[in-house]
Amino acid sequence: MTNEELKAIITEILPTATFEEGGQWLTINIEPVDWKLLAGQLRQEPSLFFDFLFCLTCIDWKTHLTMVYHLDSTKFRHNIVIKSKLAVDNPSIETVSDIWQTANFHEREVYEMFGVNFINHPDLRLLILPDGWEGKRPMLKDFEDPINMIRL
Amino acid sequence: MLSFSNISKSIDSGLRATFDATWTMVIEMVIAGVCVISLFAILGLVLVLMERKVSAWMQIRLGPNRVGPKGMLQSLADTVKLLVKEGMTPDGADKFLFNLAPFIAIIVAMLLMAPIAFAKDFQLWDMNIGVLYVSAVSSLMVISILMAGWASNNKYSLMGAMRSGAQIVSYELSAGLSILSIVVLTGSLNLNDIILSQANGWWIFKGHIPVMIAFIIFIIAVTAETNRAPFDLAEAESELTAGFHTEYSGMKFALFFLAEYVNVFIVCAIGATLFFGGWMPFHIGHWEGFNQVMDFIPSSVWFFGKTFFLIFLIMWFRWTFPRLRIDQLLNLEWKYLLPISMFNLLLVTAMAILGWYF
Amino acid sequence: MFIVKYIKDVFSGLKSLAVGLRRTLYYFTHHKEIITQQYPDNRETLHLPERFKGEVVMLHDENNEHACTGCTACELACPNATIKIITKFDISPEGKKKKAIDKFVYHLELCTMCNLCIVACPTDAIKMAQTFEHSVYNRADLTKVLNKPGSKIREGVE
Amino acid sequence: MVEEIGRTTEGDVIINVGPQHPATHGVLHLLITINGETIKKVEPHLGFIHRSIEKMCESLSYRQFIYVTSRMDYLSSHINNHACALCLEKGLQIEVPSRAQVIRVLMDELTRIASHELWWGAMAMDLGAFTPFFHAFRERETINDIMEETCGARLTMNYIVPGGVMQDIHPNFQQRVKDFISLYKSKVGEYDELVTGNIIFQNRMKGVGYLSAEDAISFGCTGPTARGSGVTCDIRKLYPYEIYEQLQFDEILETAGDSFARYMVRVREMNQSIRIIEQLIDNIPEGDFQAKTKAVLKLPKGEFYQRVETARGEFGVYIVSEGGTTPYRIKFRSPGFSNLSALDHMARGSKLGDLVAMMGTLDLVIPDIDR
Repeated sequence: MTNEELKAIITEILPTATFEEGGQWLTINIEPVDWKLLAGQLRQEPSLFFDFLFCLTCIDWKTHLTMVYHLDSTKFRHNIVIKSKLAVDNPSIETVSDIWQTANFHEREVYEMFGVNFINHPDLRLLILPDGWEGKRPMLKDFEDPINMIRL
Repeated sequence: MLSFSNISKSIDSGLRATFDATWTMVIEMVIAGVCVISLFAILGLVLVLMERKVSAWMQIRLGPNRVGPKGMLQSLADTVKLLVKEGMTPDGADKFLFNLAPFIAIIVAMLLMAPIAFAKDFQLWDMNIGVLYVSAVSSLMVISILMAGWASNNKYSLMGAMRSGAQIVSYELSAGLSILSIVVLTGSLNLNDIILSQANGWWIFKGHIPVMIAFIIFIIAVTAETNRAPFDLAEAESELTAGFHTEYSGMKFALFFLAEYVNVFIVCAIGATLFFGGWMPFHIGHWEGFNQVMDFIPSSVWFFGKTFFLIFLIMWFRWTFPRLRIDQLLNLEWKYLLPISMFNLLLVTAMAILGWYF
Repeated sequence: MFIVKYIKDVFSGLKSLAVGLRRTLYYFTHHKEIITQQYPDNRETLHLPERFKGEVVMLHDENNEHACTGCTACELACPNATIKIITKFDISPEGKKKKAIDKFVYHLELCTMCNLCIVACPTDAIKMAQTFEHSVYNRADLTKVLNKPGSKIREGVE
Repeated sequence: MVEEIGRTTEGDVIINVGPQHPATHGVLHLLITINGETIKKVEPHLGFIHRSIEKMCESLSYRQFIYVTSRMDYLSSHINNHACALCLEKGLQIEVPSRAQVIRVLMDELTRIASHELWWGAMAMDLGAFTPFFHAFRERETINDIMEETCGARLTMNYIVPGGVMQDIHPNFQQRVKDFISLYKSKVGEYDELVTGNIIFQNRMKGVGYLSAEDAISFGCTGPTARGSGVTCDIRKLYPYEIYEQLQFDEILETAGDSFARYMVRVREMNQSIRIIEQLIDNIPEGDFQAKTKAVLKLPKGEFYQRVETARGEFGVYIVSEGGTTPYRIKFRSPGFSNLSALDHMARGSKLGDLVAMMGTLDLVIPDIDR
């Protein structure tokens, strides 16, 4: 499906979504509150059928965090990127681990590395960091570890 | 001629000339005990080295080749290392049972030595129920494993012990049934009688296909009974780290290790006795010249040759096959080996009654 | 038929096992297939390929001269801060001050043999050596000074 | 962990598989709840060798960060490097000479074979057969020797630079690869004899660890893990990079979805890699092995994503650039991390011995999961 068609369908689902083109794939910017609704539609809508979440990550822009979801469809082979801005203090977004089960682990990783709170996540615990980790989230830009981090 | 039976007879008569009957008995028992323990040590050293060489050559490696000529002393070096290692007892373990278990393993292995005929007229105890004794005592082995697994206070150990319990108890059956088929053919439980009945040919040749099937079942069942791969579920390195002896170290571990190898030796000795005629030389019908040449080879060489061939078979299995899963292991026994060996026993019985063997 | 299938199962199973046993017996009896290299004994015959990345060395010719200008390209290229170049100023016979290396410090314990410094070097002063036995008893021994004492830059290298 | 133990019901036992356990091939820690021999739950605990490579890369320049990725999935380190280089070339719009492209693909496929060889041996070892491990290593060593001769290292090659490869291939390269192909072809039959055809092995693998196609996609499984369930996910076919679209090879698909299907996919994939190598080895075009690039690379502002197929599945590099000499944020989408997340789903209800078979067929490389 071409980007234009994708745009049309997604606008229908979520009129507030804004689009960005010029990158590798069509990028859709949304508000965090709309994500759950859009995600369910992206997965279920037969003409979209985005069933493969191949990358889920977060970017720390210091002023805000951006959640980035890369979606692929195993049926139509079209890809889109969803981006959603989160506030720096107490960032939170709905989980999509019930829609794409791979999000379970990826969201746990983002949770411990960036401190993003995934609402309704079934098992939001530390996955990589040791039990009882306290202090800053390691992947944030202002994280400092005087012992283990070596600056060149 | 120098043979084991002549040596033992001359020692016996020498002792009888100097001591009275009771003291002779005591001294002979001590000598026998010392001999068995030293045989243990030698067997441990030889079999470990053999296993390492067999595995190495199958795995296109060289194997131990540094300690001593061609690596002959490697297992001695390992023994020394194990001897000087600290034997730790875990804090939460049942200390008494934990320390007792390896000794039970080794005592069971020692007891099993009694009825084996190592050479012509050379046997520790020529009892009339030799076969029964062997199968009865060998099932005691499971007690030491269960004891070790329970006392270690480790989940892996416990699981290994439980697996091994299920395994040994069920494989006893088909091992017993395949032994029975030879008992049926000879009509005796005495190991010496069984050997003598094979003077005109070994049972594996005399008994046609049914005895061969019995032999295959026997070798599978004893491999399982001695917890050797592909039936090493009690240890199952990749699943249970080391199974029932996870917590053992130093000499206590070495005793388990030794008991395993001695057990392998014993079951192979029994197999050689039952199916390959023990110390009986290889005879072919009426080829008198050939038979005389065969008789010239000492009986102990025949016995150890056959036993080591069977040991090689078991090692060969170990280094070729993957491990079974616990339910497949029990399936194999109850759905395949047991029915086949029962049917086979029926065949052998019919064969024995009708006299359809050489 | 159940019985026929049962017997077939048993025989096909035994056959597959026999095939495996034959393969291991082949290797058991064919010792020429053994591929073990007896490492410390074959040091004389063990030749590593010339591209093998063992450690960074600096090339010196017979006059104890090297080609390092001290441009720190390698230091910048290194991802782990393995290389530290300490420069000094030589006074040339004409009385001109000239920058040259004092010490080319190389931390072997940090090096990942990525070859980026060699690629970055404009004068080919350093290269990878084929050594691989790097164990030492003291950690400080892994920090090496690559330029030999008294060495100086070769004439004509800029 | 303590509250976890409190949550179990009567008769359940929690055992720790790992961090030091022979079957986890590294420092993976699985907290498994079992009842008797039956697994009720598998819970991975990661991070024992988490080096935060993503964070590390933020302070390295674009030339430097490539070598770090070798340390992630060290068995397909070359393919990881390749992905990074492709991503950079996409951003910098560098035209890679065709010679370099062919060399890269050749190396990729050699790496893939080497990785699958190691997996094959380790997999058999997990199931209790020790001998195949050494037989697999015989072939793998040959590849490692080829790598050593051309790239200068056996495992973490760092042979790829943005715009091409670091050095031209060694003069012996073609001959040695051909020797390897003939060696491989003469020995591959042994694999069937020793392992694939073995009745014990087949019983251990068939019907174990079933993963349906829908679940495979939902859990983000890629590579042989998903292809064993019948999901077409070979990036080389779907989103061809380098010269893969000009090559003749098949995407291996098995539909059974069990451990044996995953096993067969990997074994058959090795033959496809051999096929690719055979097509290319005599047709390496003449020319440069490296494009001319600036000494200091500056990626334009923007986001770049590159997907490649490693030996374990889809590997993704996501670079967010602010226009500077270092990346602003790098995300590595590692195949092992997603594949591992399906383990719990697969393992429930099977036996403890099956867990080992499943982990074997997932082909877990722990640094790849932890990053």
